[in-house]
Amino acid sequence: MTHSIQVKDLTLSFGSVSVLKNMNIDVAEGEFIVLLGPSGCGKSTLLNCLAGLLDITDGEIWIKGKNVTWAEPSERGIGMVFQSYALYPQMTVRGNLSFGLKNARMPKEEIDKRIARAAEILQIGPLLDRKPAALSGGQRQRVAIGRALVRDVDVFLFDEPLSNLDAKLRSELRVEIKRLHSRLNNTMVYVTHDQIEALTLADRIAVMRGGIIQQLAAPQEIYNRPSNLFVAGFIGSPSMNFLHGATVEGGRAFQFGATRIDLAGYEGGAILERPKAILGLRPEHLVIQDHAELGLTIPAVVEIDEPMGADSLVWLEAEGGLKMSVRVPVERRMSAGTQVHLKVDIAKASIFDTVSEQRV
Amino acid sequence: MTHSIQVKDLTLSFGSVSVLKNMNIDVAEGEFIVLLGPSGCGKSTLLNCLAGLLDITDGEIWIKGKNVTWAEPSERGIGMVFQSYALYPQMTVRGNLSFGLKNARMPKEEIDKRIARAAEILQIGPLLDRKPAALSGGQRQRVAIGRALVRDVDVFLFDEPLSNLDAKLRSELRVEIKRLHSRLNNTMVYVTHDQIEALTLADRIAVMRGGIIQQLAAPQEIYNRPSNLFVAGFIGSPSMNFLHGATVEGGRAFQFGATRIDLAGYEGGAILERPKAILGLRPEHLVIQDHAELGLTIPAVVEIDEPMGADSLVWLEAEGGLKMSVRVPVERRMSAGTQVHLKVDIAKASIFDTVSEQRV
Amino acid sequence: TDLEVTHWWTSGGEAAAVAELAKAFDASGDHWVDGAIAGGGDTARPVMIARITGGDPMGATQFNHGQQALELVQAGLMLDLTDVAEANKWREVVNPVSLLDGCTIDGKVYCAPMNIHSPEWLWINNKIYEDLGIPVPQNWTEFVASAPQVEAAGKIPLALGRQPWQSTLAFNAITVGVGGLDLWKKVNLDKDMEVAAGPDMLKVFQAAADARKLAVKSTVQDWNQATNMVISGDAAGQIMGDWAQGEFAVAGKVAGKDYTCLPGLGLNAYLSTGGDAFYFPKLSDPDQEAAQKRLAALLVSPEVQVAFNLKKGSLPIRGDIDMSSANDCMKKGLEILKSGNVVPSGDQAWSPDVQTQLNDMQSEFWSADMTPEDAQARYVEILKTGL
Amino acid sequence: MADVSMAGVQPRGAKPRRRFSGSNIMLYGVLFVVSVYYLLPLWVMVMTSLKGMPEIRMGNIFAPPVEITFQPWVKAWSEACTGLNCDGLSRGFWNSVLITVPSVIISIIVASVNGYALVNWRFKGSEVFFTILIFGSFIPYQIMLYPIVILLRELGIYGTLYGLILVHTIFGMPILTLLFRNYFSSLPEELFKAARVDGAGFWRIYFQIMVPMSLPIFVVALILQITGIWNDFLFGVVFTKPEIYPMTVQLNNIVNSVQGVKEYNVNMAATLLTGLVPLFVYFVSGKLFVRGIAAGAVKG
Amino acid sequence: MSGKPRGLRLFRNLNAKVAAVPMVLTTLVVFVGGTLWTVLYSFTNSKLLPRWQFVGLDQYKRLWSNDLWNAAIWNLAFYGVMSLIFTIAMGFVLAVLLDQKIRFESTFRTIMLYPFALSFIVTGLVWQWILNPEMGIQEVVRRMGFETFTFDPLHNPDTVLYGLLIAGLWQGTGFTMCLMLAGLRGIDEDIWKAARVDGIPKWKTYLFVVIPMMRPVFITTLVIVAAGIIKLYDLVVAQTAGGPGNASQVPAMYVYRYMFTAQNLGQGFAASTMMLLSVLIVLIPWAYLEFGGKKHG
Ligand SMILES: Nc1ncnc2c1ncn2[C@@H]1O[C@H](COP(=O)(O)OP(=O)(O)OP(=O)(O)O)[C@@H](O)[C@H]1O
Ligand SMILES: Nc1ncnc2c1ncn2[C@@H]1O[C@H](COP(=O)(O)OP(=O)(O)OP(=O)(O)O)[C@@H](O)[C@H]1O
Ligand SMILES: [Mg+2]
Ligand SMILES: [Mg+2]
Repeated sequence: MTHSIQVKDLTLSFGSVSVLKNMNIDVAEGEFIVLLGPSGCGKSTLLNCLAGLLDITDGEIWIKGKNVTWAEPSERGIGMVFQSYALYPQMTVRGNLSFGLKNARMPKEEIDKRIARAAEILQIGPLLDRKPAALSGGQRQRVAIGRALVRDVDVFLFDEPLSNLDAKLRSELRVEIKRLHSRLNNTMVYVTHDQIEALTLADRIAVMRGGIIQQLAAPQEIYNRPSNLFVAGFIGSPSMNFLHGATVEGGRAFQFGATRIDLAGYEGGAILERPKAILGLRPEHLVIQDHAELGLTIPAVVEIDEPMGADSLVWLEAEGGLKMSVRVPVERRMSAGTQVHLKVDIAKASIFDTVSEQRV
Repeated sequence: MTHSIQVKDLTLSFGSVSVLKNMNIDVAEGEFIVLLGPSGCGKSTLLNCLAGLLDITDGEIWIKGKNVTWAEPSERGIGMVFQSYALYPQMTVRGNLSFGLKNARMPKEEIDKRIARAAEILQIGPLLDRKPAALSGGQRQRVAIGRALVRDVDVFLFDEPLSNLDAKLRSELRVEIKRLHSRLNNTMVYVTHDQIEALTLADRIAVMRGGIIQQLAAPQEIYNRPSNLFVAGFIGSPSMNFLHGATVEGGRAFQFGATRIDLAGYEGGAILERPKAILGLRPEHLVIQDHAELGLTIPAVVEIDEPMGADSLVWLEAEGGLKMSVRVPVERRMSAGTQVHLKVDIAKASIFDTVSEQRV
Repeated sequence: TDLEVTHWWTSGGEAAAVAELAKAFDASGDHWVDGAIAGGGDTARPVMIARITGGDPMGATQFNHGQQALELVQAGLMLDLTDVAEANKWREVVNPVSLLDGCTIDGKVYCAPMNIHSPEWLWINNKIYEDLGIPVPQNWTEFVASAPQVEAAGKIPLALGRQPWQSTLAFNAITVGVGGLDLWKKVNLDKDMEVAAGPDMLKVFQAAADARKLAVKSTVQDWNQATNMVISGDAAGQIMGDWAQGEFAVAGKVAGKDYTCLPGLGLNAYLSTGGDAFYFPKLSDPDQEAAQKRLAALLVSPEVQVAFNLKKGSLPIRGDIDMSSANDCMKKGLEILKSGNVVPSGDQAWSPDVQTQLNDMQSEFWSADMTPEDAQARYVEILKTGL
Repeated sequence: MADVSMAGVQPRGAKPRRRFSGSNIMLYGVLFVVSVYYLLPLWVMVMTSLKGMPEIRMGNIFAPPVEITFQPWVKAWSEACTGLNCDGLSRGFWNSVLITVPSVIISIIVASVNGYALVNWRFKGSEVFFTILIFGSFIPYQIMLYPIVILLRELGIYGTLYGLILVHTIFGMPILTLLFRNYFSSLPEELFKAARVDGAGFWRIYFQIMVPMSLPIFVVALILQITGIWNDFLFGVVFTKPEIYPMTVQLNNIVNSVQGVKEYNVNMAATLLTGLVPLFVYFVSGKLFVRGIAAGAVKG
Repeated sequence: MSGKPRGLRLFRNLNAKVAAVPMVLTTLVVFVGGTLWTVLYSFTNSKLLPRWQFVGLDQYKRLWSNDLWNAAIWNLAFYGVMSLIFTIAMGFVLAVLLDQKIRFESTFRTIMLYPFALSFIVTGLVWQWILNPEMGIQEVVRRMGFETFTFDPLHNPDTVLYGLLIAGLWQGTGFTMCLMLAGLRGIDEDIWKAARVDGIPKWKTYLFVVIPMMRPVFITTLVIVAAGIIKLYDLVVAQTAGGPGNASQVPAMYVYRYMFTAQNLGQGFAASTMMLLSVLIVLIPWAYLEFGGKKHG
């Protein structure tokens, strides 16, 4: 497997604050990696290090088999797209696209050819002679992508490219970026804090917290088998329901208040008997039914019913005041106060150790 | 039915530009109305008119049976919550909450009582002596709500109160606002451009465009029976799939390229024969299957598959290059290039006249 | 009674002279509130005028008599001093009487003349010539002739302060000196523009152009700095009014021994006379008005005239007082006065408007290389605006 | 196989960014030279003011004093003469304080209220007045001098402290109003709306919401006005009388009342004394000034 | 019913209108009234006191045939252009230097800004002294052995304006630098990053990206500096008093001289009206750019 990007023991500190801690990432050629994490976790910092916009404290960065740790950003074969678009406001779109190329003394025909190609791919042909101020948000973002595109680089770096756009445009451009990737097939590293973007775009997602990568895996893997409590809680909206309890019967059941849930069928390691454990259940892996089933259901009372068009969220209160959410088809309306039972699909559940917070 | 707010023939112009055009809205006591629409359609303007922060050009505004058209904002019995929180940065949370009450020369004990109550409802007790700068976004938003709460008003006005928050927090506070409403049960007018918020919170949604209300109805009504093409396209993410074709056979079938879809079971008015019509199908009302069924399926080719955690979106290309999206369970992975057939649930479809753009 | 008196007498000799006035006024039980404004008349007059027209007049203020305060008087802003003048027989004692005429408008007296200034003096540092071993020049012609030697010794022949009025002063002195009294009178009193444009006047301009070469290296601004250059031996001579003598006196120099003074540049022993006068803006308070009149009378009184003019180095306005303690230079001036070889100064002949223009034009002439012909043409043009 | 070819590749580009690289030396070099240009006059003033007259005549103006004397300072402060008054700058100092303090306060209050009214309480024609006001800030003072004299005379406050305060307030108004207007319009309008919903009126919003949030721009205004009014010469000389002459007028009097030789050391000491207050203000609050400029002045 | 009839709209927000009274009075009485008054009286032959005796355009004819005025205009034009170019260029360059994440930034900034705290009177005096050939730079350099070194800008009509410029720049560039620095700091960090990724050298980024982006700052600065230049008076009075000859006369001095020294108010008013006209010429394009294009909301 060819490595497009290799990050080796990367460390970065601002003064005494270390923002990235001993990071190791290998990105394969043509892979789409999404960096996901809460604000301030170091996503942009990592991206800036890859781009060469920040001098790293320790470690090495290799791109396409070359050690570029100390290379200038323009020599790394990367293109970058910023959240604020960062278009040169006084130049036309064409000027924005050609500025870097002209600076590299590329012949005029070649520049024109590349711009034409980028304009065709991104469908910004009619905009080439406008200034950024005369473009809509989505168009600006496309031009920003175009600026990376014309440089014909191996690696695209995106820093929250869509978060200044409204929801509708965001979902449209998301699909476009995905199309772009499948068309160009070059490596992309994409920072976002929008889970939907991460889940839909990524080949692999790196979930970060406090400068450390928590889990680096395919989206479904991360969604279904989060490696620790943080990842589990961070991914998914609404959040995974966490039941604090204990594993009993040598790990064959989970005790939550008066409720006992049978763990046969759990997909994971050896559960063992733990005095404190957490059972994580996603809203869509619970089914609301009228009747209890021993070892399979959790009793709860309906609080709020949130229809969301395509489906509906029901918020309930379980034993001990625990708020839980369940996703149901939109046709199913629940009235507040109804006593129901939530059936658990244990094959899709996760169990965490309370101390280590790791999935077992 | 008691009217909480009545807007009669409201018109507002800035100079020669009329931003709100002859608007009429009646809001019932305790109702939760959401104003939804694209940017610049006049949502905030309408809200500001209700609050008395803008002098209207023509018409009348009645709140709780009083004509308040020319009343001061503080005399209207309204409380307002802003997108940017608009907390007074130099005052503590307590100062923020008590500012309006002190202005009204309320006795100290009463102020304390009200603050205590608001703090309890919003769970901001421990924050009372902090300044806004020392609060997180969600906490700030809660204080902003508290400021309306302590004034014990009949009507709450919210102007995109959650759009500065990240997705996770947004969904949490959304639920809290819903709880607040069911607890206080006063009238709320809520501006947003987030559909999920609109769909989950509203008793009725007013979809606006260009200063005109397009449809004012309950969320499910708007979602399932959008009164015109704009509303249909605006609500729902991803957007409704629109098939441009014609109704044939006296309105008994819809012809789209080579495909003919049987319209028996359509819930709406008389369809008639129209040379140009649009069939709107939501992504979740299509089912992907391998085999064609005459009059029930549309042939398409899978393009992209976007897993989104709980479910998955499949993007396809149908006849004539039409891009369509279909929502499928997340377990179902589709590979690009597969030829499939989309089964239409005609009871949930909408048909629009191409010229009038109205639903038929 | 307190009276605020504004003036622009701030150099060493001037301040000493003002102190005499204050002393005398305070002695009579009143109080002299000194309102000196530094920077010369051009700086001070606007302030004074603004205050008078702005409705916040001082008790008394210095002007050069002539046309400077004419309009203020016409606007009724000045106190009529006729009764004081008559009581003290000013018309009889003031010499030359033209000074009092300058104060008289429509038969009423509005100012108390203070002193006579004659601007046409050449001041020479004797020591420089002694060091060079050549005799001290006795007139402008000799002075010009000796200039190359002075220059060779690394000294500046002619000191000239770079304020416009000083250029005009030097020019006027050269006019009287080189051109003679008739020429002066024809141009400035008869206002004969033919003469002003004529060949005699051109000669004057040529002489001035020669003088300007001698002053090239003089870069100071204030007149007393220029005088100081002569006193300290950096420059050989300066054309300046009789008030320069005050500076020599303050520096402890002795007339005739340390320095030489040549009225009319030593060529024509005539002096044009102008001078300072005090005007008294109308005040509402009768007490103050009485004090103003007391001050007016006091200023013209013999004792004050003697004390003031000795310090200031200017000539008194009365012919009937004993100036025996005056020094050489002042005595020369007094003699000329007695002999009646006087002409009214430019201050009296021309309006401030014309004078300002003349100043500006001279200033340019003296510092640039304008040809005498050009200068003369402009000179005539400016004079014409004042006809 | 990619791994094999990789083994020999050396890092590209220089590794550590040295603190004293060539361009850094250039940078600091230029800054140093520039600083010399800016500091030279101050250096000359301070040095000269500490020398005796003989030394000034002999030595060069840039050399530090051989023998330090504070006599010039004493003289400038309390002995230098103008006409008959030989109390130096000391009297002018207190006059300047008396003029500056109320003028600064009043002009800032008026201008900030103007800015606030312009941004948040727009009324018909308010922009017109503002535009005229801005034009006013560019009118040379000389043009207005005479009309102002007449105005003050008609108001009966010519030559009084009130008159001068009024003049400073009027001429400070345009630029300050512009500053405050720009700053207030950069504050979120929603805050103002929130306060109105909370029932606060014009003044309450001004004092309790706007003022506390506007420290940076008040500092800028304060600095500009203190220095502007303190340094003012024209109004000070035209609109006052000797008893209330501000320090600058006295400085001018002292510097121009040459008695014999020019006493450069006294002049420099006097100059420094006059500039001390604004200099002090700048050195103390320069940082806030820069921040305030960034916050309010630059935005259109 | 708390509805109010329309007529009362005039009295809505009465407090705000009352608070604006000082501004309204100032603009109407002082700026509009005073200016009109001045313009009107420029058509009279007022001498020491304003006098309503109409003489048509006489004062203007005389003004424009006056060498001094023409010299003053040219001096101001020359000084103005040089000063604008250098103030803005130096201010920008200094701001760029300070923007390089240097150490002691605030020290350097204070050094450059402090002259702004000093009045033009002080500035003029100090520089007059430093440039004085007998004791200033020229003398010092000569004493170091360069006997023929000549640096005497203030006493040479050809160079005196440069002498003024040295002092003017010393006083004013600090403030310009501050404005520029604020402008630079306001530029999106991402633009810099984008340019680096594009491989644009720093100087090119400044020239082609940053400067165009700072247009509003440049315009503001330009207007502030230009307004100061038109008012130029104190500095000249203190430093050269208009000399040598009339080589450093400026219009403001002309106005002052004719209004007060020459006691020819009419002429002074005519000159000030011309100054006002030049102000308008500077301002109207700016006002158009500033207020014409966009709405404030
Ligand atoms: N120049 C700097 N100096 C000091 N600390 C910095 C600097 N830049 C970033 N940091 C710190 O580094 C941490 C990571 O910042 P970074 O911008 O990478 O976060 P992020 O994950 O991109 O967050 P966001 O989602 O808000 O963009 C933050 O705690 C931030 O405060
Ligand atoms: N003060 C004003 N002067 C002129 N036009 C205005 C003013 N305020 C708003 N508008 C215009 O009125 C229209 C409606 O603005 P409004 O702020 O109500 O939109 P909105 O629906 O709230 O949009 P958003 O979702 O972006 O907040 C816009 O076209 C806007 O340009
Ligand atoms: Mg970031
Ligand atoms: Mg809005």
